[in-house]
Amino acid sequence: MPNIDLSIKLCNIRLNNPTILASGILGTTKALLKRVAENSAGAVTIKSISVEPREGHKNPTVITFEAGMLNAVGYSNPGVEAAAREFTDLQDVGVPVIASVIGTQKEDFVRVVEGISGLEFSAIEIPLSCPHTPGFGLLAGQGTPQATFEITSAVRRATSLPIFVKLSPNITEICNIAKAAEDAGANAITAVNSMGPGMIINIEAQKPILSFKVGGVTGDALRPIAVRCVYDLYKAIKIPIIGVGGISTGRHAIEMIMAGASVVGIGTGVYYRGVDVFRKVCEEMTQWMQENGFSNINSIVGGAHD
Amino acid sequence: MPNIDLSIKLCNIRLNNPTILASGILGTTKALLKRVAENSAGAVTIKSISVEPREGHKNPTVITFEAGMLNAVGYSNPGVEAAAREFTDLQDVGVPVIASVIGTQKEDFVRVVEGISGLEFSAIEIPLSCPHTPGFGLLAGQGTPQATFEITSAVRRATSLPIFVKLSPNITEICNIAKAAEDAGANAITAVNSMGPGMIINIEAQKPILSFKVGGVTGDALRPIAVRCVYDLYKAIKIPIIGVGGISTGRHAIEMIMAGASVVGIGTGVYYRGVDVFRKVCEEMTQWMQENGFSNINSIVGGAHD
Amino acid sequence: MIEQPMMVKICDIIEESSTVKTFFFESNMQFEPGQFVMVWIPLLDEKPFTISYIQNNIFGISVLKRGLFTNALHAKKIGGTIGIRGPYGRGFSLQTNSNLCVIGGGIGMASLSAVIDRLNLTLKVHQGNVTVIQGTRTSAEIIYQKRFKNMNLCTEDGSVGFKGTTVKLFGELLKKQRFKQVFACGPEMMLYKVVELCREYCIECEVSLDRYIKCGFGICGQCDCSGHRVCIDGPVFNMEELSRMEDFGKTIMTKTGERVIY
Amino acid sequence: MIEQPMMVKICDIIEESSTVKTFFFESNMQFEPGQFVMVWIPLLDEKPFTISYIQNNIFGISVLKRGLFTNALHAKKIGGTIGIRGPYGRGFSLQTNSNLCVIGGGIGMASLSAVIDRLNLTLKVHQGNVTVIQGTRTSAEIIYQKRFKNMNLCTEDGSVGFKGTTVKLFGELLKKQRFKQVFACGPEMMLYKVVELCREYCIECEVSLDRYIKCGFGICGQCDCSGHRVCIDGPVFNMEELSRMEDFGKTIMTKTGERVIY
Ligand SMILES: Cc1cc2nc3c(=O)[nH]c(=O)nc-3n(C[C@H](O)[C@H](O)[C@H](O)COP(=O)(O)OP(=O)(O)OC[C@H]3O[C@@H](n4cnc5c(N)ncnc54)[C@H](O)[C@@H]3O)c2cc1C
Ligand SMILES: Cc1cc2nc3c(=O)[nH]c(=O)nc-3n(C[C@H](O)[C@H](O)[C@H](O)COP(=O)(O)OP(=O)(O)OC[C@H]3O[C@@H](n4cnc5c(N)ncnc54)[C@H](O)[C@@H]3O)c2cc1C
Ligand SMILES: Cc1cc2nc3c(=O)[nH]c(=O)nc-3n(C[C@H](O)[C@H](O)[C@H](O)COP(=O)(O)O)c2cc1C
Ligand SMILES: Cc1cc2nc3c(=O)[nH]c(=O)nc-3n(C[C@H](O)[C@H](O)[C@H](O)COP(=O)(O)O)c2cc1C
Ligand code: FES
Ligand code: FES
Repeated sequence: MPNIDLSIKLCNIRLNNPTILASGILGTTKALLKRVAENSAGAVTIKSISVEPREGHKNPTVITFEAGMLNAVGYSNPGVEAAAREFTDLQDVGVPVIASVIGTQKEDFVRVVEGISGLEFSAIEIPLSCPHTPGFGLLAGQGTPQATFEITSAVRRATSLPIFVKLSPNITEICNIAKAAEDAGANAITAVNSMGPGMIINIEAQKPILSFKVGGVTGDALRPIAVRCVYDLYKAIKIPIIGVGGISTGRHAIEMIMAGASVVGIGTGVYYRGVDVFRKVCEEMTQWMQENGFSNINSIVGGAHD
Repeated sequence: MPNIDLSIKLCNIRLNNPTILASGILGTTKALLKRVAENSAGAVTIKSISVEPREGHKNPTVITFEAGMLNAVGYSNPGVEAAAREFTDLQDVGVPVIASVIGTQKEDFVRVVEGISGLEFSAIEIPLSCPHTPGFGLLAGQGTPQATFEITSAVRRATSLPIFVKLSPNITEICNIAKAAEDAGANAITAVNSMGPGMIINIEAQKPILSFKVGGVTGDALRPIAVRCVYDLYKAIKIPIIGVGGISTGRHAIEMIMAGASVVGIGTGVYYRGVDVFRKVCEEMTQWMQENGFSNINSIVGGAHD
Repeated sequence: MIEQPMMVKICDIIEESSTVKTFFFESNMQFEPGQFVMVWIPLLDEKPFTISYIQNNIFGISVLKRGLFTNALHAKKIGGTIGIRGPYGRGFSLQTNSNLCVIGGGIGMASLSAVIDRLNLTLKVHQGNVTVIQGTRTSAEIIYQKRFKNMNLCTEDGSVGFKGTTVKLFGELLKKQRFKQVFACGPEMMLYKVVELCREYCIECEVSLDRYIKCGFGICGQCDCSGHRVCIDGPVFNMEELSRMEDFGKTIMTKTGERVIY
Repeated sequence: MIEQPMMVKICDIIEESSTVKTFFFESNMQFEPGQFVMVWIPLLDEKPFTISYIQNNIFGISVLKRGLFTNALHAKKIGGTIGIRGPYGRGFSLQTNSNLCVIGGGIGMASLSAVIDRLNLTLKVHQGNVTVIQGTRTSAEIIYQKRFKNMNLCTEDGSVGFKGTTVKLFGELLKKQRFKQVFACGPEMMLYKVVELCREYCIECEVSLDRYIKCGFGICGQCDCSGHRVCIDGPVFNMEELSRMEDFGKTIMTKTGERVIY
């Protein structure tokens, strides 16, 4: 039995294992981040923070279906000032903490980055790809190569932390956008955000269930799309990829890593398998690597490419 | 108990019920179309036909996963001449038969339409939206408003049959493309084709499973996306919509119809529930309508809109 | 568990007090005392309510009229429909062979009423008895008067029963009676003091917490209380868990997700 | 059922004849005689093969070397891996208490071998016996010589056994013996004639058909035979079904999906 090493370096951040809590799942408080870290996540991402507090969409904001989940939370968050109070002394969390920063224009991104600059975040993630929040992401035209370049450049000037740019699976030209981010100084690409949007209608009520009517699709339904995006990105860019979308087992994680991801993000998996999904995924990865004669996780990154 | 009427008129074609066999599923021979009709489909669509015979991609061409199906058949078909021999005396089928016509350029569409013009097809469907066949659909740039307008116009001049233009769920500007089709004289929109493409990797083989590596995602994973597309289209266009994507139960069909579809297409549902999925869906729709006090299927079309 | 809202018909409505109504509906869901459902009014909102009546296939939720959503619920008539998904959460762990005390403050009583039913049912068979304390501001707010005999009532204005808070009355009772376990629901400061008293008297205690609920199944993080998700890890927590929850009795979480010290 | 190819290790290989090898692998799949698997060689192709050996957790497929894919398979060594998904299709419906005849032409014998095993096993217990006819062009092509004793061999060149076709030999046997049921697999013209003979002699008959297989689970329509999908409705069909299949014995379907009359 080879000795299994799951640890990995992502933009010079050392992770015990390649599982990361995706943004928007449980990342509202430091206490929850800590709990996720105690359940073996290699790193954690906070829920996205904007300049001003936001109540988000009305409920229902999250709903499940046979093949995954639909959500339109609408970026509810307490705003950068309150967030700066919440996320102090982040070394208590025990693993690297990634800040997720959103804005309706590039100046907002910068203001949030500056507002949290005194804290101990290990990296800044900027999602330019939410499919269901007016003023942000796709609904604000942030998912073009041009906008991506501009926002990333602005954030680049505002911080020396590693920058992860998070992309949408909807966009056919995902590789061009990733290249624009790379050119602007991004250190990694997070692929992908939720897909769609989609809609689920309650036929007795004759109404869409989500209050915002549509929401982003995540979970199992998203996985093949996310894997394809990562596979394409791996050929197109040089910076590492954080593969996100439908991962809830060790096999899923290995699939994503073979497609080209250096690490994986897990969101909906917390619903499928509980907060300890991170531990389960790591155990399953370890066992698979043992059975298949791999000792180092780095050696399988991009393994599915010719 | 109200007396339930599932019959519906689509572009002046009378259907006993609103379920249609989607293109590419079982539609290779007249005998199979007949079998599907005997299993209560309201209409059937043949597998897409090109000018020349095509072998399609190598196997594996179709694969299932937790949330649906991935396929890259690659438009295998015997070409228009052989198809014209296969699909004679279509009244034997017992329900309206829709021809699906593909081409790498608009002249090809016209040649196929002309090649089958003597036969008894009830309508011509033109999919401009396949995500996994080089030379066709999205990979040939057919999914733009401009190309859609041109191809549809050309087909319009070549036939007096109703034209259904089949769109991709990938495209953010689906409504613009539908309007282009409408302007060019399309009589209905088929929404949607398969999504993505996606990729599934076998981690022991360290290779994508499909020989073409990527394939279109269908089934449960696609349903919320397809429902949202149809919901948006219903507001944007006046011509009727054939709602396709992830339908395998009566509830799914009613959801799609409430989103705005006049009729529904079923593909992957044949895998989930067998060839008699059409009968099952009709029975389930009838029962639901009875329990919820509806007598006429037309009265619920678009019912989820404000 | 029902993951997407299921539309159910309101088959009966009881006016429990001037401000509380119970809405009954039929369903073949399975509920444990203390679990809640998400109630959906299409186009309006979706909010959490504890199941207050568990009777074969008929269930009830008791709703205090206080804002937009509960006003809309109160306007519903028999035959009207609401959407229900759930059940969610971890309910009370009932020990049915001891002397027990149930303490409800305000609408918190709704979360406890299914517990009392279950205890009354099983206490007939087993040893033990149950003491119920219900506290409100005034007599008009008292609920379940016909449903539960011999409740120990208290009102802040003294209009009925003991004049004072549930905590004060509980303190009085503690001087005379020994309880094995306490179940409580109500304003968090009340719960905090009940837990303090229980700790002092070495009594087991479980309380049902209240946080702003969005998803209901543990994904969005909106209902955090010191790393515990009220919707799925709770809403019921025991004393051991509460002792590790710094936020208990000290903070609330607003709708934006801000943790505010009160 | 395994829906995505599972990589299995080849744990043994037998050379059955000059052109046929059997590849064994371990798996906890469940197979019925007559069912097939889709065998995947990554980056190459995926093709259908009937399970020819069913032994607890060890299974075999017997492969005739004839083209690109089967050549690649024949090049595999013990320890090599292939992908397997399935089992697919409807197998033979075995009656185990009668006089039965099994007729294999060429590699069609592979589809029947698991049937013979099963019959031999159960015929020991029940009444009845089984007659096996295997036909090839020449003696070097005969397979399973050690596996099945007392086969009725026939070769077109007469190099061993009866000189002539399986159909001719079957016709001879019919003059002396009465069979309750016949199982056959081989070239479709052979099957057609076997079915004709069975109809004449009022014998039940099931045959396993061969069509180009793509998906294997009834969705793509590539394997059609008169509205019947060979992959899921078959590959085994009975006489009553065959009587309604106009394409049986008359057409093949090419890889492009063209139905060609031969
Ligand atoms: C687990 C749980 C069980 C509950 N059970 C009951 C019950 O059985 N009966 C009952 O009357 N009430 C119950 N509540 C409280 C109930 O959800 C709120 O009273 C209701 O949501 C108020 O909505 P509104 O629009 O009428 O008032 P609003 O004006 O919107 O709000 C009034 C107050 O209600 C609370 N509230 C509002 N929205 C939510 C929400 N989404 N989640 C939690 N609290 C909210 C807040 O404290 C707010 O300040 C329960 C709450 C929780 C967390
Ligand atoms: C249900 C079923 C069970 C079979 N079981 C066996 C078996 O146990 N042993 C065995 O040796 N062979 C079996 N075959 C046939 C086997 O699949 C082909 O011999 C094999 O696919 C040939 O591939 P190739 O690349 O070597 O040859 P090619 O040169 O590609 O083709 C040679 C011939 O093989 C057939 N063939 C090719 N591809 C397919 C396909 N995808 N599906 C069906 N037929 C195909 C065609 O008749 C073709 O003309 C079975 C076929 C079917 C339909
Ligand atoms: C309830 C919910 C809330 C989310 N909120 C955010 C968010 O605030 N910021 C963000 O970048 N992504 C957000 N996402 C997207 C996830 O981070 C992730 O990219 C997506 O869910 C796909 O991964 P999964 O299939 O593992 O969930 C959210 C997803 C869900 C399900
Ligand atoms: C195996 C397979 C083959 C398909 N081939 C075609 C095709 O030839 N032409 C076409 O327009 N659509 C084709 N499609 C798309 C379907 O017609 C349909 O739009 C899609 O599958 C979504 O519906 P579903 O979820 O009900 O399957 C194919 C789908 C599948 C699964
Ligand atoms: S309400 Fe979403 S985690 Fe509890
Ligand atoms: S091979 Fe696809 S239907 Fe039979």
